Parts: sequence; structure tokens; C-alpha cells
Amino acid sequence: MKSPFNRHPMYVVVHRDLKLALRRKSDTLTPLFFFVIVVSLIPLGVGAERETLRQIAPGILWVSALLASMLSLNRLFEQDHADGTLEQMALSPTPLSMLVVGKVLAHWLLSGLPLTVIAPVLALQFDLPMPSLLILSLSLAIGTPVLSLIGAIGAGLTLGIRGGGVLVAVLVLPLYVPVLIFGAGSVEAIASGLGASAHLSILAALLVLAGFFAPWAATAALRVALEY
Amino acid sequence: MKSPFNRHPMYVVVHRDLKLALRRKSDTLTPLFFFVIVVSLIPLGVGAERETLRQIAPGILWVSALLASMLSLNRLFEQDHADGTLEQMALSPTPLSMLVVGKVLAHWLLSGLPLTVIAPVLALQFDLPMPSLLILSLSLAIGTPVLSLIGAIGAGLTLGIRGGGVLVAVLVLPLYVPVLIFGAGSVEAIASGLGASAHLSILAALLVLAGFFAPWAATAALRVALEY
Amino acid sequence: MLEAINLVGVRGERRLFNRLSFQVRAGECLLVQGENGSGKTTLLRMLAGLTASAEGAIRWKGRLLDEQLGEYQRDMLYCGHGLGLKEDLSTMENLLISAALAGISTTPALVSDALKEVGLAGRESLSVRGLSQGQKRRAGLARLLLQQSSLWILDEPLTALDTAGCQWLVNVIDRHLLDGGLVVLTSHQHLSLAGTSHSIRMGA
Amino acid sequence: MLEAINLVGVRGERRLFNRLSFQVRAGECLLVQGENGSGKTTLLRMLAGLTASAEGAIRWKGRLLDEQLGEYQRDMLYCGHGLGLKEDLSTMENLLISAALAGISTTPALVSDALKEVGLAGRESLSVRGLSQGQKRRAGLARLLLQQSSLWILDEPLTALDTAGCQWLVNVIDRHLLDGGLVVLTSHQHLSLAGTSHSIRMGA
Amino acid sequence: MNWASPGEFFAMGGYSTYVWGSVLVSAAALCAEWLFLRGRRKAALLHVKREVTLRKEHSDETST
Amino acid sequence: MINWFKFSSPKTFYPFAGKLIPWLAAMATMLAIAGMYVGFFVAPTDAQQGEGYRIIFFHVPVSWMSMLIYLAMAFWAAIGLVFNSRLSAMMASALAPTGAIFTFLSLWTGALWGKPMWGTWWVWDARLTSELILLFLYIGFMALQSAIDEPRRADKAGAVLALVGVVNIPIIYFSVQWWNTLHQGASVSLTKAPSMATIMLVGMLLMVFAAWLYSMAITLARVRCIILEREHHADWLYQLKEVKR
Ligand code: HEM
Ligand SMILES: Nc1ncnc2c1ncn2[C@@H]1O[C@H](COP(=O)(O)OP(=O)(O)OP(=O)(O)O)[C@@H](O)[C@H]1O
Ligand SMILES: Nc1ncnc2c1ncn2[C@@H]1O[C@H](COP(=O)(O)OP(=O)(O)OP(=O)(O)O)[C@@H](O)[C@H]1O
Ligand SMILES: [Mg+2]
Ligand SMILES: [Mg+2]
Repeated sequence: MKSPFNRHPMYVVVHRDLKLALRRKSDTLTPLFFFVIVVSLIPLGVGAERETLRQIAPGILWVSALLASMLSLNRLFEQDHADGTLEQMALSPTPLSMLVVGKVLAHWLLSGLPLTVIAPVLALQFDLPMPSLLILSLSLAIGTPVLSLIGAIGAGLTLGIRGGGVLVAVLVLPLYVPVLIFGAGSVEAIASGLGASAHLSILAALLVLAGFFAPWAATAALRVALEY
Repeated sequence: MKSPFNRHPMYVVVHRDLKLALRRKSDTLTPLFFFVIVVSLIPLGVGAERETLRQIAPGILWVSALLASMLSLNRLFEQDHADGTLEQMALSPTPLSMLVVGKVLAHWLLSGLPLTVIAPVLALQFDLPMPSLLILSLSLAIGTPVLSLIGAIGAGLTLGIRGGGVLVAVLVLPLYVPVLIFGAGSVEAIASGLGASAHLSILAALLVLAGFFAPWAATAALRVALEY
Repeated sequence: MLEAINLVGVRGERRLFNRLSFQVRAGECLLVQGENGSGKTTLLRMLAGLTASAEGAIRWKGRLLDEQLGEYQRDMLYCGHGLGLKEDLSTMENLLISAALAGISTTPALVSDALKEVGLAGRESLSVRGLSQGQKRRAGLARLLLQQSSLWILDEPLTALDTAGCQWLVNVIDRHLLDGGLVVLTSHQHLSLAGTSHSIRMGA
Repeated sequence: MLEAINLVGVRGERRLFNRLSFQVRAGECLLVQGENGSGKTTLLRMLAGLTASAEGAIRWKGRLLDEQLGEYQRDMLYCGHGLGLKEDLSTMENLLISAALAGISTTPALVSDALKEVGLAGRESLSVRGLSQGQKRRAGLARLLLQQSSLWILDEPLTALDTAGCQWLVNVIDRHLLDGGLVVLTSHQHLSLAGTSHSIRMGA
Repeated sequence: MNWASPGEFFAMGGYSTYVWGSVLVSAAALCAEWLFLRGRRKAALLHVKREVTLRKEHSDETST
Repeated sequence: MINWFKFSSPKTFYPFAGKLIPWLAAMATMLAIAGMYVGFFVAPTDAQQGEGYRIIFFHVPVSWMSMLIYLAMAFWAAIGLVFNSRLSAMMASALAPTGAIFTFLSLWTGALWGKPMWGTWWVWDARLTSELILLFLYIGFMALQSAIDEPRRADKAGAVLALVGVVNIPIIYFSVQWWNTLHQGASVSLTKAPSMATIMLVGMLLMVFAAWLYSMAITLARVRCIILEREHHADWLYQLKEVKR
């Protein structure tokens, strides 16, 4: 058995979380499935006018992605907190923030990545043209990691708090809004003939910003949660 | 302390479910909060064009209501199943289907009713005119009980099955579609100058139908789940 | 040497202990005793660096914990009420992961030996969910054998262990003390250690 | 009277016990002993009606369990490894809810008295997360005082309790036996009950 | 002075809803904040006073 | 030199704040009266907006305060987190409700201004949206703190959130420059001459200072409240005359 266990602890965390998710298949599929459902229901409710559908498609896809990512947040640290693994992670000689990055990465691989992959397929029902599809995938690929990163802060802050489920939404959604605006905006921009590169570079800037600060904030939140 | 335990068993079920929900305020607020967020996020994603917003408003509001109602389904029987209350209910001299009606009623009071009340306020963001607001409330008032009733069947069927969360969505959503179409349709009809009464009467017919058959089907599903 | 100076434990508005000081030298065991809720776990979590003390300081090998957190965490092993085992994974997987997180390289063969020693031979690939309560505890304690830490902080390690299990643990601790290790320990049961042990009573 | 006839405990491919039979009469205590993983918890869960036995039968007051599940569940109280307390809720809320689910009407005053007796006075409104391990166990055991069940099935109830707590539990069990109650119990620690008690050894 | 009559002042050149709506709601919100805070302070003081009497009773008990 | 450490203990801070509050409140009232006098009776009618522009005397002060209070809150929260000082954390908690109220008022007065000027109550433009986010951040901060029973944990968790939310403030402020929006740009800046009539500016600044002093007064009052709530077991409280009475 070639073991991956002498690798870097961050790798171990990602590997473990993926393995656990695959053991419980429903957990893995929930965000993806939720995404597909929401996106497919909306044309039914809104009516089938092609022009309208095409116009609202980026917004709908992005909002659904955001909700799907958020709904899987409460499972990010909860389990580890309950069974004492979080303590072990905090006591590991590897800095906790590195391990947090590992957990965020795993969360993204299980929620953001599948959405990014499936989104263009779903977008076909909205009759989006090719360049829009491309930009949609690209914006999701850059934007969903930001969602996971910001989400980790919310999940850390609400860890082990009464009513954490709603609270995490209250805390995290305002911070998601810029991602939503620039993500959906990029697709709209390309559709209306303007270039999407301005929007995409802002998204990328958000990613860099979140990549720097979110692990730190989430780690601080986790340490606070562990202390009490 | 005046105890409600000498009243009709159905009343007791409703009362207990409401009390349990109020204990955990977050549980009570989740569907409502989810609804508010989804409805407010969509204009951010879709862009601010007034005409488009007004056009998609009924569909968006209805899809969000449907999702909010569905997301609270998995808690309908799960807790009772886990702690053995469901067994006791099955063994009660009152017919199980009556108690199921009680549980569905409680679910509606906690999910459908708040949505119906808050929806017109949210619809203001979309600049809907007065008659549309009225029909929206009316259609939600008739339609959301149907969602709870149909949901109970799905919740019963997936009880105690691993990965029930996704499964319940797969089972229930196809059945929700007619409600969505006629619910959103009624508002669109009034907005485009046609009367909404045809749509609303179909919704009412769905309610009667579901009111007759859903408790029976849900009870059968529960008995199956209890057997194993 | 582990040294605690004037530690203060506060939870909510309750002051659990006040100005607590002690020293644990190499080869010594400190037994923390006290009633339920007297603050033993709180103290042990402070020593592990999980909770901060309102006042006072903790020194390890003469230096403050905060100055050497990474090193200290390599030297120290904390085993609390939560076992840190994932129910969905097998014992083998769990131990390999926790060793990796602790920055220690192991092989499945070594883990297998440790599991054999704690009496879980033949259950390496069973998922932890299937283990009995005592077997879970034993799997958690197998970390003592895998990680070469010099300071052990054990919060009620005897919980759920049967008589043979308790005896085994006592022997392991004695061996560790003989090797110059340090142990801080709580227990409501009586422990007959061969090595040097002091005890402090909380909440007295 | 509780009667077990030819019970068989199988987990995975492992046969934990085979054709186990015994009787517990009113006022008697059955002590189930055995090593870690010998099948004590499995047996107790069978008696509580949570797991089915592959063969054999369990009778309560002469009738099969399956025929009278509702009644039996009203007569019986099971206290397992999991305490059934929600960490987010206060002890008071937890006990009120578990009583309501057991179909028993209580008042906050009664619960408060019970909490006082188990040594949690003044902690009624603290959320269970804030309690120490032993205090959690005590909060779980407060159910013994609130629910007037005649059969108690207790899986390692002494876990995490301090000496005073153990003594208190022994007294409560003795009182229950004197009142004509029945107790089935596991423990790795020694229990000095005054009442009649038999014991069986698992895995022997 | 801008206004010929009080009526003109209150009419605000046709913008009365908007201007007075802003003024009144702002004033109301700040007053409400102040009132809530007074209530909170009263409750807090009551709590402290109760603690004082409790302590007094306690010390009386132990001294006798 | 003032001994700052002395004032950072609740015991000395409590009476000190008590003495300050009446003065601050009185000055706030006077400034507000003066500001409203200037705003309604001295400042002339606007050429384009008619009398409707007078909302400016409320909208701008509350909008500025909403952002400023957030910065102050984040500052105290950071001090509380780094130096573990209780009083700073209390300051942060005390600022949040006032900030939320000012944010709400900014949205409210803005909406009431928007209807006559833009023809709509609300648009999803950058300034308006980011101000709404600010309201959600305040609400989130308060919700988080009230969901946590342990005061110290509430302080620390709140501090992390407050610091994360600081990114929103520059977004609000510069949104009108970064995106072309309906909302108008800053007309007051330190570097350039103000682009509005001097007398309007005077009225507006009077109202700004009134709002500033009001915020200080009510925050200090709330800090005193929080001290009473959190330290209700501390001996020094029992010597206070409002407790003895
Ligand atoms: C809900 C809607 C609105 C919101 C949330 C809002 C928000 C803000 C904020 C945060 C500021 C302070 C930032 C700064 O000074 O640059 C501000 C200033 C200002 N707003 Fe608004 N605003 C709204 C609507 C309006 C409308 C409809 C108008 C007028 C047509 C308006 C006119 C102004 C003016 C003149 C300033 C002062 C700018 C300066 O002098 O620096 N606002 N607003
Ligand atoms: N918010 C709070 N307010 C008041 N008391 C609290 C709060 N949180 C925790 N406590 C108390 O702090 C103590 C924590 O004790 P700790 O867990 O350290 O006990 P212990 O000695 O390990 O007990 P055990 O033997 O039961 O494990 C308990 O008495 C608990 O009730
Ligand atoms: N799938 C499986 N395959 C093989 N063995 C299993 C499986 N699932 C559980 N077991 C074994 O079944 C036994 C369950 O024992 P049980 O929990 O009843 O023990 P116990 O007597 O309560 O022990 P303890 O004193 O540790 O609580 C354990 O030995 C466990 O390893
Ligand atoms: Mg403890
Ligand atoms: Mg067991």
C-alpha cells in the first residue's frame, strides 16, 4: 500500500476530507444536485421567453452556485469540532492556517469544482452563446474558491453556536455579494459586447485578497471557538 | 402549568412541533430567511433592469418559496423517527393519518405561512403593481399547503435512508412542478391583463386533491419505514 | 520540565482555580484530581495550549509556550475527552492521518503493530463506527505508541477501558516515565503507578 | 419480569454471544460484565428494543416485546454511551424535551429539583456544551429521577463520574430496586450494591 | 428667511413627503434608540440591585 | 500626562463617562438645532432640485457616520483582540447598534431622496448596494455577539468579523469613483475646494458634528450599560449611588 501519509499535512487534510465525503455519497452530491435543481426550476417559473431567459441566465446560475456553496458550509468544521479532530489539528506543529487552507480546498473540490464543470451544460437550456459559456465557466472557476474562502470564516465564527445555521448565512452572504456582482457581471458584459476582462480581473483580485486574509481570519475564528 | 396534553392528539402534535421549533429559533427562521436572501440576491445577479425584474418576479418568488419549503422537509419526520416518537405515534389509538395531518399543518405554519406573509413585501423590490401583489399572496396561500402535503410523502418515503436529503428532492420536485407552474402562472396572468381565476382554481383543486390523498400516501410510506 | 506559574481558570463568571502553580520534571507524573466540574479539563487544555490562562504563564524547558508553539506541539501529545477519530474511517486510516497531522512519518506496519498492542488486532480495517466504546478509546490511545512525544497530557484515559486495558495503560505510562517522559493525567479511578507521581486537588 | 431467551448477537461476521438466556425479576439488578468489545452494549441495545436479535426472544411481563412496543417503551429507560443531550440547549431545556418525548409531563420546578439532586444546581440555564464531562453524564442521569420507569437499562453509567457521583448513583439504584424496579447495568468499575444482584460475563 | 407662511414651510415646495419623511424618521429612530437604552440601563441596574440584596441576605445568614 | 491605563479599566471609566455624557448630549442638541435652522431657514432653494435637496442635511451626516462608526468599531475590536482589553471590546459592542441605526437612516433618507430625483426608491447601484451590505454587516455583528453566551468569546468572534468587514468601507466611499453610478460623487474633500454653496456646507457640517456628538454620547451611555451587565458581580458597582438608591 503506497501511503500518502508521509506527505505534507495540508495534503493529508485535503485527502482525508475527500475520502470522508466519498464515503458518504449523499454529502458529495448535495451541492451539485441542489444547483442543478434550482437552475432547472427557474425557467419553469419564469416562463419560456427566450430573450428574458438569456438575459437572466448569468444571474440565476451565479445565485444558484452561491446558494449551493453556502448550504454545504455548516459541514465544514462541525464534524471535526464534534469528534476532537479540530483540537488535534490545532495542536499539530503545522500552522493551523495551512490546515485550514487544506479544508477550504477540499470544500471547493467538493462544491465549487463540480458546479464549475456542470454549469456550461446547464447554461445551454438558457440558450447562452459560446463566448458567454466560456466566460461563465471561467468566472465560476475564479469565483467559487472565493466563496469557499469567505465561507470558511463564517463557518469558523459560528462553530458550536446555537442557531449557527442561519447565522452563517447572515454573516457570509453580505460578503458574497461582490463575488456575485462581478461573476454575473462578467457574463453580462461579454453578452452585451463589452469585454469581460475587467470583471474577471476584479474577481481574480478578490481571489488573491481572500486567499491572503480569509485563512488568517478563519484560523482566528477557529482558535476562538476552541478556546471555549 | 396548564398542560396541553389532554387535548386532541392532533392538536398535541401541532403544538409540540411548534414548541420544538420555537425552542430552536434558527430552525424556525431558516426557511423564511432563506427565502428573503434568495429573493434579494437575484436582482443583484440579474442586473437592475426594471422591466426584466418585473417580468421574472413571480417565477423567482415562487421558485424561492418552493426551495425554502423543500429544504425544511428533511426535518419533518427525521427527529421523530430517531427518538422513537414516530413509533409511539404509530401505536397511538388515533389514526396515524390524523397525526400526519397535524405534522403537515405544523410544517406549513413554520414554512409556508411566514413565506406567504413576507412575499408581498419582498415583491416591492421588483416593482410589482398592486393587483399582482394580491394574487401573489393568494396563490402562495393556496399553493404552499400543497407543497407541505406533497413534501410529507417524500419525507416519509426517504425516512431513515442514507442520503435521504438528495433523494427527497428527486422524489418531490417533479410533483412540485404543477404547483409552481400554476402559482407563478397566476401572477403572470394578472400582470398581462388576463384574469388569474383560472389558475387559482386549478391551484385550489390541487389543494383538495393533495389534501385527500397525500396524508394517506404519507401514512403508508411511514408504515413502510417503521417496519424496517 | 513543565512549569505552571499562577494559572487562573475562569469559565463564564465562575473562577475554577486561582493562582495555581506546579512543576513536572522529567520522569515524573502529575495526577490532577478533583470533583466533576472542578476544572481539571480546563487546566489540561491550558497546558496543551488550547485555552489561554487569564493570568500567569506556562513554561516548557524554561521557555514560554507562546515563544515555541510549534516545537512544543511536537513534544506534546494531548488526549482529551474527544478522541479525534472519524467514525467513517477505519482505525488504520485514522491513525495514519493523525500521525501525519502530528508531523510524524509512520508506516502501515508500525500502525498495525500498535493496534495489535492495544488489542485491536484483526480490526484494522473495521470502521471506527463499528468499534465498542472501549475499543474506540484503545484506538485513540494507540497514538501514545506511535508518536514519540515526551510530554503526555491525558484527560481521563481510563474511561471505558476494562481491567486489562487499565493495567496495560498503567504499564505504558510507567515505561514512559522510566524513559524520562512526563505525564499529566486526570482520572476518577485509582491508578497504581510504579514511578514518581505527585498529585494536586482542584477546587479544594 | 424481563426474560431473555436464546439471544444471539452477531456483528459483521463476528458472533459476540450465542444462545444467551436470563431473567431479571422485580427488585433485582443484572450486572453485565466482560471485556471491551465483548458485546455488552450490543446486548443492552437488544433489551431496549433498538437492535433485533437474530434468534431468540425477549419477554416483558410475560409478553413478547414486539407485541407491546409502546407500553414497553413507557416502562423502560435506556441510558447509553450517547447521552442524548443537545449541546446547544441548556440542561433544563434538554431535560424538558426528553421528558416530553418520553410522554411524561414535567414542570420546570421538577426538573430543577432533579438537577439539584444530581449536583447541577445553578447550572440549569448553562448550555450543555459548557458542562464538564462528568456534569454532562449527571445531566443525562437526571432522567432517572424524572421518568417513572420500572426498568432501567444503563450502559456504563459510572463513566466520568467522580467518587461522590458514583456513590450517589449506587444509592439511586438501590432505592429503585427497593421500590420494586429492575436494573440492567454494565460497568468496568466495581459497584457495591445493597440489593440483590446477579451478574453474567460476556465473551467467556 | 425662505418661507412666506408656515403652510409653505410645511409644503416644502411639493417635496413634503420626502423631506419630512426623512426628518421625522431620523428623529424617531434616534429617540427610540435613546428610549431603548434607558430601558436597558434600568434592567441592568435592577439586576445589580438584586445581586446586592442577595449578597446581603447571604452575609446575614452566615453571620448569624 | 493622562494615564491611559487608568481609564482602560471599567471601574474608572464608568464614572468618567457618566460625567461626559450630559455635556456631549447638550452640545449635540445645540448643534442640531443650529444646523436645522441653517438648513431650513438660511440656506436658499436649490436651482435644480428645489426644496427637495434639503434632505442633504440629514442624508450626508448619517451616511458619513454610518461609515465612520464602523471604522471606530473595527478599531476598538482590533485593540480588544490584540491587547485583550475588556473595555475596548465593550466599546466595539456599544458602537454597533448606533452604526446600524445610522446606516438604516442613510438608506431611508437616500430612498426618500431617490424617488423625486431619480424616479425610483431603489436601484442596485454600487454605492447603494455596498451601503446595504454595511447594514447587513452591522446586523451580522450584533447577531453573532448575541448568539454567544460567553462574553469573551463574543468579543473575540465579533472582532474577527468586524475586521473582515472593514474592506467594505473603502468600497462604499470610492464606489462612485470606481463605477459610474446614479449616485453623485463627493462634493466635500480636504484637497479640493468644496463644490457646493458655502452656507449649505455650513448647515451640513453643523449637522455632521451634531451626529458625531450624539454618537459619542449614546455610545458612552451604552458602554456604561454593558459594564453594568457584565460586571454585575464586581464589588465596585455596589458602591455606586445609582445602585444604592
Ligand atoms: C438609498 C440610497 C442612498 C444611499 C445608500 C446613499 C449613500 C450615501 C453615502 C454612504 C454617502 C456618503 C459618502 C460620501 O460622502 O461620498 C452619501 C453622500 C451623498 N449622497 Fe447619498 N445615498 C443614497 C441616495 C442618494 C440620493 C437619491 C441622492 C441625491 C439625489 C444622494 C445624494 C448624496 C449627496 C449629495 C451626498 C454627499 C456627497 C458629498 O458631498 O460628499 N444620495 N450617500
Ligand atoms: N459559561 C459558563 N458559566 C459558568 N460556568 C461555566 C461556564 N462554562 C463552563 N462552566 C463550568 O466550568 C467547569 C468546567 O470544568 P471542567 O470541564 O474543567 O471540569 P473537570 O474537572 O474536567 O470535570 P469532569 O471531571 O466532569 O471532567 C464546569 O464546572 C462548568 O459548569
Ligand atoms: N462489522 C463488524 N465486523 C466485525 N466485528 C464488528 C463489526 N461491527 C462491530 N463489531 C464488533 O462488535 C463488538 C461490539 O461490541 P459492544 O459495543 O457490544 O462491546 P461492549 O461489550 O459494549 O464493549 P465496551 O466495554 O468497550 O463498551 C466489538 O467487538 C466490535 O469490534
Ligand atoms: Mg473533564
Ligand atoms: Mg459498550
